[in-house]
Amino acid sequence: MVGGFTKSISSFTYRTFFKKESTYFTTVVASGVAFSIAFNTMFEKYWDNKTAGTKWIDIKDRYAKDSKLGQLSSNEALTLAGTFHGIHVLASRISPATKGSQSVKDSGIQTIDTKNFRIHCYQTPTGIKFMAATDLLETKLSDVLVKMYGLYSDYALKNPFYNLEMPIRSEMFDSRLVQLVKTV
Amino acid sequence: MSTTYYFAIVGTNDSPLYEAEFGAHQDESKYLNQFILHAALDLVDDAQFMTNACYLKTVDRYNDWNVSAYVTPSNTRLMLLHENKMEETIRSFFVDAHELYLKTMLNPFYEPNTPIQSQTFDSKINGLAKKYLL
Amino acid sequence: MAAKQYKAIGEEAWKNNVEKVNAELFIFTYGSLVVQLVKDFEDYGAVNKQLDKMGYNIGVRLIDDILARTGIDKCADFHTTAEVVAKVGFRVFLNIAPAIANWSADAKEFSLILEDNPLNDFCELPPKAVQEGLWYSNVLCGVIRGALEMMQMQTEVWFVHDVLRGDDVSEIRVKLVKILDEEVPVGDE
Amino acid sequence: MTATHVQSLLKLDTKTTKRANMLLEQNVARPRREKVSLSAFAFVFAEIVRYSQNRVLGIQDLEAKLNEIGKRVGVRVFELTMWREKNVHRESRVLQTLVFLNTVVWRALFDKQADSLERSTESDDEYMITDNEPAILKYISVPKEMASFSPGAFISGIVEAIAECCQCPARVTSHVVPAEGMPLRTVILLKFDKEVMEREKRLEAGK
Repeated sequence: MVGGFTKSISSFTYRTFFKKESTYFTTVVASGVAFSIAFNTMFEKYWDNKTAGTKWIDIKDRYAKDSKLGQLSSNEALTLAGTFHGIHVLASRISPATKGSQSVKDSGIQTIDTKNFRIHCYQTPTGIKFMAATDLLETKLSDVLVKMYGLYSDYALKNPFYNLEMPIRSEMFDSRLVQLVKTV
Repeated sequence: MSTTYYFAIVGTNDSPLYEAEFGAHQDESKYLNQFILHAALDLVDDAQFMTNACYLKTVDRYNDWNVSAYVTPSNTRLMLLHENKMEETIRSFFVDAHELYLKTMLNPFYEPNTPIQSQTFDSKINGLAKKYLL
Repeated sequence: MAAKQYKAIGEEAWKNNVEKVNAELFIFTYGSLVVQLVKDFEDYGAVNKQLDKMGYNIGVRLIDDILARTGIDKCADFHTTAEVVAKVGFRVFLNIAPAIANWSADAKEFSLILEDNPLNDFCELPPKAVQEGLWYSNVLCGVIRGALEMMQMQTEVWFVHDVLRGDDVSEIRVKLVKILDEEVPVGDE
Repeated sequence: MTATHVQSLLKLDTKTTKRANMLLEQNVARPRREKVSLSAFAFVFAEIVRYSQNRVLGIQDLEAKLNEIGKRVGVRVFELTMWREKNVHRESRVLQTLVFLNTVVWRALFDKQADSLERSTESDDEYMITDNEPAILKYISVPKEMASFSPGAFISGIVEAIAECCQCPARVTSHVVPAEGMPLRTVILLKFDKEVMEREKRLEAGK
């Protein structure tokens, strides 16, 4: 009954949505679904554990159209997430909390700020990262990211047609995600 | 009392799932009993569309014998061959027997319409016969 | 966190944060699945394996469901893990809380005593199934194994006793094999 | 012979055991436990679908498999649900059976009535029970290449078994008919056997 540790491919699913100024965003909420979708970017990446570096095998970037945010090409988006993953791992390694305790580790980088916007990250204990980009007024997004985690566990993991590590194709997931973003 | 009863549970495909005799045993009568019950099945079929009650009371007579029937919601027939008329007692017997059948068929491993071979079931049915009939 | 807190977390999540479904529908559906497997595999050993495998597939997914719902973080040690499995995991999904017992001296093995296993309701095993060693609720072993694996614990999980087989209690044994490195490969079986 | 082998595996020729005794003495008038989590059901059901999918060739076979698994559930749910009715009775007429399914069975299984019960406008022997949002299927999204697949085949199995119990055998199929905001709106279509419809006519005439 020992579990099969035979497969080599591991993955982290990154979800990112981008939105611009908060003030702007509230008006966006009022104007409906279509517009708020424009502020979301979503992509997913696959990470191959065996080839020491990270390797993307799939990317999705469905909601980026018309975003006020600068556009990233698929490759650039992958690079962002991959690089982020790298510093995330290293950051948790240099954390003082890591010393002496094997199992309780620092959860890594939670936000990165630029002059104009902020990237938020929530990493689950199982290693999935949920990421979002917002303006600087949004100081704490972890509640929303945890809710996203809930949506992922409902509409991806309980869907028999969803294979782990594959892009999420679920109408319900998409629409619930949009609903969630509207509540921010 | 030397009276005899013959009880059978008949599946939706008309095959017997369970049979038992209560009271004084008369081995030679077994086939006759089966025959009488089987003959009464057609009458049960006719009667059951006229009412939505489970208990159909006495559906047939054969010489001194009465045939009473009770049809469960999933159309399994409980049949009792008896001499004396005692409608309410037999109803109680059937209702309790139905409950035992229900608990048996709730088991995921029990396939509907297959013989019930549980000794526990058998002894409980005999317990009911003692309680109500003998 | 203390054991009491996990009990409270489990109960709170069950009460307020869990959508529910008719228990009997679930029980009959599981029963129908097991019978389907017996018909398909015609071998009780193979059914055990399949149930464990399905459980594993469930476990590697279900762990995220628990974490997302309860906000629990990684467990500091295997004792805490046992508490979380029993008081949060079982409570949140099946509304039961098995007792934890029989710790091994090296603190790497414990048992879950299931006094009340919903999957067993209504079920009586055919004698052949008892003889040939069917563990009717074997799916639970796979679930625990899969879920713990996602938390970097490689375990072996198996049934020791089952009331369906005439034992006085139902007992699941969980044995920690090793702690895995971060970012372990995991996938469907 | 495989069939006999399976039969021997499933044979319940039990000696008197504690377990058997306990089962026959338990009280089933009320459910022993009310609820488990929907997640628990959803995970098991997802595994059932995944497992079935690996053992069949096409969508029809997949639906047939789910139907088969549902049927075993249906027989048990029906007899038990009826036992708990104030007036334990039988249904053997088409309309009453449909209403019973639509109300009592749906409430027992899904805690709500079905959203509608309609007769097909095209043929007399076809009826439709609609559930706008079957809770047990809510996390499923069917991939485009399998668009004709309806996970409700499991529910149609339950319905088919119950129709058969009520002596109204029918071919029961399930169809996803999405509506605004209800991507998994499921229509359970019952097409009753010819004999059933003929019997109905006779019984109507005999009144």
